[in-house]
Amino acid sequence: MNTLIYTSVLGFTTMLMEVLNLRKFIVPLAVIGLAVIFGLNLQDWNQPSTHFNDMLGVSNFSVAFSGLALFITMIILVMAGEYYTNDENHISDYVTILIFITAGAMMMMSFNNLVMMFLGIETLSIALYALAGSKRFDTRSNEAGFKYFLMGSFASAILLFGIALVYGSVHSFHLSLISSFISENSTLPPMFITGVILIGFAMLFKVSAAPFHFWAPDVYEGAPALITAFMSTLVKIAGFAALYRLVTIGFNNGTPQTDQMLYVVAILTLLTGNLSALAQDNFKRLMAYSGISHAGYMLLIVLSAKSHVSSTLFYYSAAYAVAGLAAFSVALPVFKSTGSELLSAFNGLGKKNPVMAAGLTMAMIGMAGIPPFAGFFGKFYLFTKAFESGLFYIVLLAVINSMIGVYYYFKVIMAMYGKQPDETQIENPLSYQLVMWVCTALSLIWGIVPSLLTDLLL
Amino acid sequence: MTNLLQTPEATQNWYLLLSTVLFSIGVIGVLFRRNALIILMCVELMLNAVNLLLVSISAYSGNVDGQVFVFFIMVVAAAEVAVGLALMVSIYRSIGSIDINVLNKLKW
Amino acid sequence: MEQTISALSAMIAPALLIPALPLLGFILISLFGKKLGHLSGWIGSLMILGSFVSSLVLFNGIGSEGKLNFDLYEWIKFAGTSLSFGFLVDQLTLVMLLFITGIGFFIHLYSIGYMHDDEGFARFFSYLNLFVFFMLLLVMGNSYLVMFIGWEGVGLCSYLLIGFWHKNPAYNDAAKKAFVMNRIGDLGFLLAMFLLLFYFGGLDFDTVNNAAMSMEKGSGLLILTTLLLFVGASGKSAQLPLYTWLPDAMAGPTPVSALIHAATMVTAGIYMVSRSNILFIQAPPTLDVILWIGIATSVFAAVIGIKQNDIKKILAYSTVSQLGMMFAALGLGAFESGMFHVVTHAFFKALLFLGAGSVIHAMGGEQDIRKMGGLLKFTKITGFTFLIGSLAISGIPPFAGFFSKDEILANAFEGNKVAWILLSLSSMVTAFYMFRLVFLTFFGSFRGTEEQRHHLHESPITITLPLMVLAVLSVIGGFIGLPAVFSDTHTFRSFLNPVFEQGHTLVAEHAHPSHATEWMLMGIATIAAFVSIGFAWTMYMKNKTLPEPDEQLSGFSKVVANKFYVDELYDKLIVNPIKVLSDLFLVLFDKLIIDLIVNLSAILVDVTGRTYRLIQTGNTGFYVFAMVISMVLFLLFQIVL
Amino acid sequence: MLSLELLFIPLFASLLILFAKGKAARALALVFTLIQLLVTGYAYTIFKANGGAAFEFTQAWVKSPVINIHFGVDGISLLMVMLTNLLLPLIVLSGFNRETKRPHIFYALMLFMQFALNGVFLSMDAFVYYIFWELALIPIYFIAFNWGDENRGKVTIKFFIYTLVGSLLMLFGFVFLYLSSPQHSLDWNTLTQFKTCSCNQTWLFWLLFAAFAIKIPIFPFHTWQPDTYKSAPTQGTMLLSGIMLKMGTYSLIKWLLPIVPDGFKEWQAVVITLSVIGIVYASIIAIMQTDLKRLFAYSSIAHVGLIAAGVFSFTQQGLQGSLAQMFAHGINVVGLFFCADIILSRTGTLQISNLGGIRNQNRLFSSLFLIVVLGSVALPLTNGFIGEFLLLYGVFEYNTWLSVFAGLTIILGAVYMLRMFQNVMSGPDSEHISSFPPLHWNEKLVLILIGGLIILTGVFPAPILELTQPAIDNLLK
Repeated sequence: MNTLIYTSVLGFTTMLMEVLNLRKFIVPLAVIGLAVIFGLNLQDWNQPSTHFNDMLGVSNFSVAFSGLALFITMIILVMAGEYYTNDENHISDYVTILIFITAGAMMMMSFNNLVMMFLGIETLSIALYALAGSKRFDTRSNEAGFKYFLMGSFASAILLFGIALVYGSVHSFHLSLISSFISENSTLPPMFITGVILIGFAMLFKVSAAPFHFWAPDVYEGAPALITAFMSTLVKIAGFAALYRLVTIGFNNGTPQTDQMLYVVAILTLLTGNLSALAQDNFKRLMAYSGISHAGYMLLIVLSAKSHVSSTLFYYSAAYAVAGLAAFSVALPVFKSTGSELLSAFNGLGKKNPVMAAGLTMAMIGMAGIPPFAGFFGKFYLFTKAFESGLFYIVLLAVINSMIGVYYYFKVIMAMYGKQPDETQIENPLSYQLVMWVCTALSLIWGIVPSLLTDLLL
Repeated sequence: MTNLLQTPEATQNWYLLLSTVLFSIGVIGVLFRRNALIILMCVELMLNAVNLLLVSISAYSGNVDGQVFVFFIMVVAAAEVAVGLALMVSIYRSIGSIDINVLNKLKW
Repeated sequence: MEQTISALSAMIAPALLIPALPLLGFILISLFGKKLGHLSGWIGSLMILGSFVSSLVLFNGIGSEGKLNFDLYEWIKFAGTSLSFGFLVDQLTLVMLLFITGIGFFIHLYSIGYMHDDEGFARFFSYLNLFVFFMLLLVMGNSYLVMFIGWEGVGLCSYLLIGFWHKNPAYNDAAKKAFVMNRIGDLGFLLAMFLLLFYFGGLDFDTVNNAAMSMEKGSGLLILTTLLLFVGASGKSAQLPLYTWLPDAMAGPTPVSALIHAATMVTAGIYMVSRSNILFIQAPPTLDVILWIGIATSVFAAVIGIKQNDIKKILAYSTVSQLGMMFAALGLGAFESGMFHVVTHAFFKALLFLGAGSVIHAMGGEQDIRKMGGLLKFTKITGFTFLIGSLAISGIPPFAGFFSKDEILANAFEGNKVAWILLSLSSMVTAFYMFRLVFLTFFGSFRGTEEQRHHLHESPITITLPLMVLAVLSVIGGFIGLPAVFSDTHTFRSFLNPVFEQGHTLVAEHAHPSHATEWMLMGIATIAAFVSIGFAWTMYMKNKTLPEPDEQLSGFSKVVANKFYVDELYDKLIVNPIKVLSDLFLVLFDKLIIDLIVNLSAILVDVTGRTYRLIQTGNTGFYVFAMVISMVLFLLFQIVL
Repeated sequence: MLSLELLFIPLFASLLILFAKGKAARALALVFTLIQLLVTGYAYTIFKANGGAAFEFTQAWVKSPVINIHFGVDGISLLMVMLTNLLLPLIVLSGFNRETKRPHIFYALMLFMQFALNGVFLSMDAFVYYIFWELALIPIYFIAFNWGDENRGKVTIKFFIYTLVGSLLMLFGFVFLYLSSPQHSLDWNTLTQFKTCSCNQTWLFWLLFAAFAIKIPIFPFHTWQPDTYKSAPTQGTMLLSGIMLKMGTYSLIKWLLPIVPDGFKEWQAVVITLSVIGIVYASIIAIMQTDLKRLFAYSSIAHVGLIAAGVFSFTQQGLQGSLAQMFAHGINVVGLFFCADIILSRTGTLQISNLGGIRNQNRLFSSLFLIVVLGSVALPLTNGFIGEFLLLYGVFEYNTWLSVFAGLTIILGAVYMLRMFQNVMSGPDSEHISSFPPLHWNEKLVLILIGGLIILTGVFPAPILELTQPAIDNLLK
């Protein structure tokens, strides 16, 4: 809980720094601040507590995910310093918003009450609408922000209606009461079921699961690349943490109705993500669809909630996050130097800059779930758990889908090594390199020693 | 007949019905209107339907949580609208229209 | 057996030396051939001489009673089965050893002169030594497996030597054909080995023989095994239908034809059947098959021989024909007679080939007998020795071929009259075409070019010496196996007795032909041979008929001259279909069906992906619509249904 | 602990080479592969073939799901380790007179490949095994993709995805086994002792088999192979054909047979038939191939078809033969592709019709090439014979008729190999070949070593057979 407060304070501080003309120090301060908060966050480890009249509950789950969120934001901020070099006037806005999004994400990871969940989601979403559209003079960015806003607010309304219906049945927003309501009633009232399903829909929208995924490719493509990186990592993870928390704590590890819904949605998401990604030639859009497919895999984790899969979710999220961040840490400077966000921007990178190419290759291999990177163990872990919960056929489908996935991840690799390079030189600033190395190293280390993460949430 | 209407549950059902209808009107508005501003208003309508529902439930069940939540919703909605309108202005500036059908540069 | 080993342990070293020396020669020559130059020929010959001497030592040491059987080391071992690399020297082996190394030595000597100007001199001798090594392995092996090593090894050397002049594509084709044809037989051999290993409990001759003895005579297993073995033998020994490679094999240098394709390698099949005599005796139907295939081959090849004009081809068909005769003997159960003919045939056929080589040498590479004639006065030694060889092969007494052939014919007369008639016929035809060859080549007037006439000369001593030695052998070689009418002891048969006696106990001893019959048979054979020779004399000496040029051939003689179109038939029936099949498999199955299925699944996924992504229209209205529709559908499904 | 050393030497070398420059890279690669060979030799000398695993290393790895690192060798895996580490120095050495672009990366990948291959053969836990299985795919993909010919893009991705399809199915199978095993373990010992119900083995067999069949490749899963062999750089093709496909055949014996024995027996007939069809099919296709590398590729399909048939004959000699033949085929096929590379580097073409007469110009090369060819047509006293003899005998014991068909490889193999040899090496000088320069020292050395190995292991196969015998006894129990 303290983490949340500190983060918010940090957000305010960065805002203040702009006023105090300390613009140069905003990014370093934010990064250091987040690092400190990351340390403080660890203090709550193994010390579960509840706050604000049980609105928020700190548990190892929330601590772990908050730590991950802080880490991702830290990485993003390291890159932001470089990314916004030409936009220094607004650097404080971006940094502040990013930090507040992190705060929202942390709320989503530790809520015990639907009100808190709603607030977390909205804190995160509203800030993201702004960030997605933050390239004011770029129509694509505008379009992305606006589409996101329209659909996001629509989804929020759905969520609220669902919450209201649940409230109508349970007369409380509290997760534990909802849970006991489910276990006390053998037949649930239709109003409650409708409410639960509507909440589910809204959450599935947030994690961009098909058929509620439509916003994701457009927004990912239109938004500034750094924000895309942020969305594809932290936002997705926060969404899943919230969904998982909701299902495990609130819905008694899933009612038959939610299971059914998740089952259908997971199949659709896997297929949509992987199939649509095949023919993409825009890197960000590719990452969007890849994100959708990963959402499909992660839905399998949520589906197997009965088998105590929080560590699976955490491992998978972390693996996915580092691979994604590593990929973007290469993609961002390439985009900047070539001025293009298409896959062709990577042509011949293997010759122009072998180190970056190697980094992106490793990221892609990690995303595709090939050893020795963390992505592989994540998938194995996920399949094992899902299998254990009896999800036989959908696991088979997921396995088949990960074959499809390999193809589009390797399209990037093939562009880098197979195509002839153009004239443009790639500048690769230190901060991006740092991020690339850190993330790749983490991906490798977690892949080789998975116990570092898997044993945390047992 | 009148009795039925006056039992708390029945009255609550009327409220439920009303807010559902309002919500549906909002949804249908979002679905069929092309002007972004009107869509935004429809979303607001949906939110207000929820508010109505929450307040009614709160009143009938004697639990104030719902009413508190309504305040949160109103605040959040305001923030949302602020961001939304800003984006709309930005869009209008660059393409001179806020028809959502025009916004299809990003696809496939 | 242990006792024999200890008694004969002194013989192990010379026995090992026999194959080791040619191997050493091969290694030395192939490593240092360039530096050695013509010395390599002498080294190669010396090695074989050494083997010959060792063989004599063995002959002396083992004699007509002993049997040397020892394992060198365990070669292949699996699951309790151990297949050793071991040697067996008994009388049969000794016979083979002596004439392989003996004739081998002379042919080596001959080659020194014959190949003198060839750029591949050293290479030739390395191959030749390697061949002798494998041939020795073949006859010395104490199991079918070791025999198989030699078996395939000689095939390899045959391949290398046929294609020795590898710049000529036709020679290469011949070499390849020989190897592949042999391989067809080898598959039979291999399968037979599996049967032996599985049902007889081992591959060494002792085990197999003991097992075969205890089996029921004529059981399916025995018949199958022996038939498969015979498939192997007929590949190696050029029997129908696998004989076509042997005439083509004449592409190799003439000493090769003499050594490999007349004297030694092609008789490996006969050796193998004789070695397995117990097996074959236990399977009478197989013996019948062998008899008739042998006869058919003998007659068939003899007929083809009439119309050939290439001096070496004629000899090749005569070899096929003689091999057929040997198989016929085996088929009659007369293993000794078969082996006897192997030995005498080795003498006179090697002589004939070497003589032919000398002729070709003298003619400057010309092989067509239509362009020869009257050579006797230019090359006296060659001519006379060749004549001796021809007399021997035609079965004129008292030359070697007479006795061995007579024995076979006598056996045939006893066993099967039809067989006797056919074999006699074949023998007559042989005499005819051999003398056709002799008359056209050595008598009459010279028909070659002026240039060739100037070139004509007798060959050097390294060439003529082997001719003379072999001629002597062709004359006296038959005396080791005099028929009963002349002598009470058939030296050759009694020497081989230890090998075959066990087999003979398995068949009811049929009465030996009476002396009168034997005289009659000999008489008939001799008269027949003389009649044939006379016929040839009338045609080619008296009437001075010349074989017509190829294009004037017509009717049956054209068919015969073209070897009954068997090669063409094989091309049409086997080679071409396989080629078509190959393309068919590649194009139709590999590319079109299998790969298409693989690629199609990829394409299907890709197309689905390309189509599916189009629902991402970019239109927010549609997105919301899709979301709402899905929600409504799901809610309906959940709540209403 | 020796297992760990065998793993870490190439891994360390791979990382080290990454920082070397130019020629130093390949020199380093050679040094380390030789060190690795020495260590392997040492392992061989102290290994006692008794059917059990030696040099075991066990270490708890992940608590949930329970995964232990478990390395160890039995005779079968040691043989494969020996093959790998024997071939690697040869493969590295074969590139010594070639200009390779970015050699440090090339050789680093190669050494990494060695690491992964060793890992595959040393792993005693299915999960670890799977990781190495996949790891082996990555370097070879990049070798083929970055140093391949102009078609490499399409070809390599097909190869990669095709093989990955198989391995993911295998992973699925392993996940199932993991969950159904009583102690939730993927350890080889556990998996072989506990037998999952035969109702599941039916499909489990296919899940695992798919991976191996594609890798080997068994007809009709082979279509990726000729293209890949053709388009990969020769050293990559050597790795692929010499060692990598042995991963598949090795796994049939080590991971398929003992783990799903009922499924194995149930599908035995089907697979053995497929394999035999593949032998004849590929041999016949090979006859008419016009490209040297494609011809060798199809011949390789035929040979491994026989190996698979031998494994599936489920007899002592079939299994023994398959192992002997794996070892032999590894050496022979590397020799064949190296010869193809020598020809390519000197004449610039691999079209058989454009070649000819090389024998007139370079006798040494032609003799050495001939030895390799003879090895691959299984002439007695070459290594190929031992394998084929035992394999065919194994198939014979399973079914006589099948062995007749499988035996056609003896004939057809001679046909396509000799046809190739004749057209490429013999005949009159081809107008496409102006000169055929003599062999470099490294080429000589490699070919002589390969030729020596072919004959040596053909004459004295006992060490190989004795090494694997106890392990096979155990399997058949």
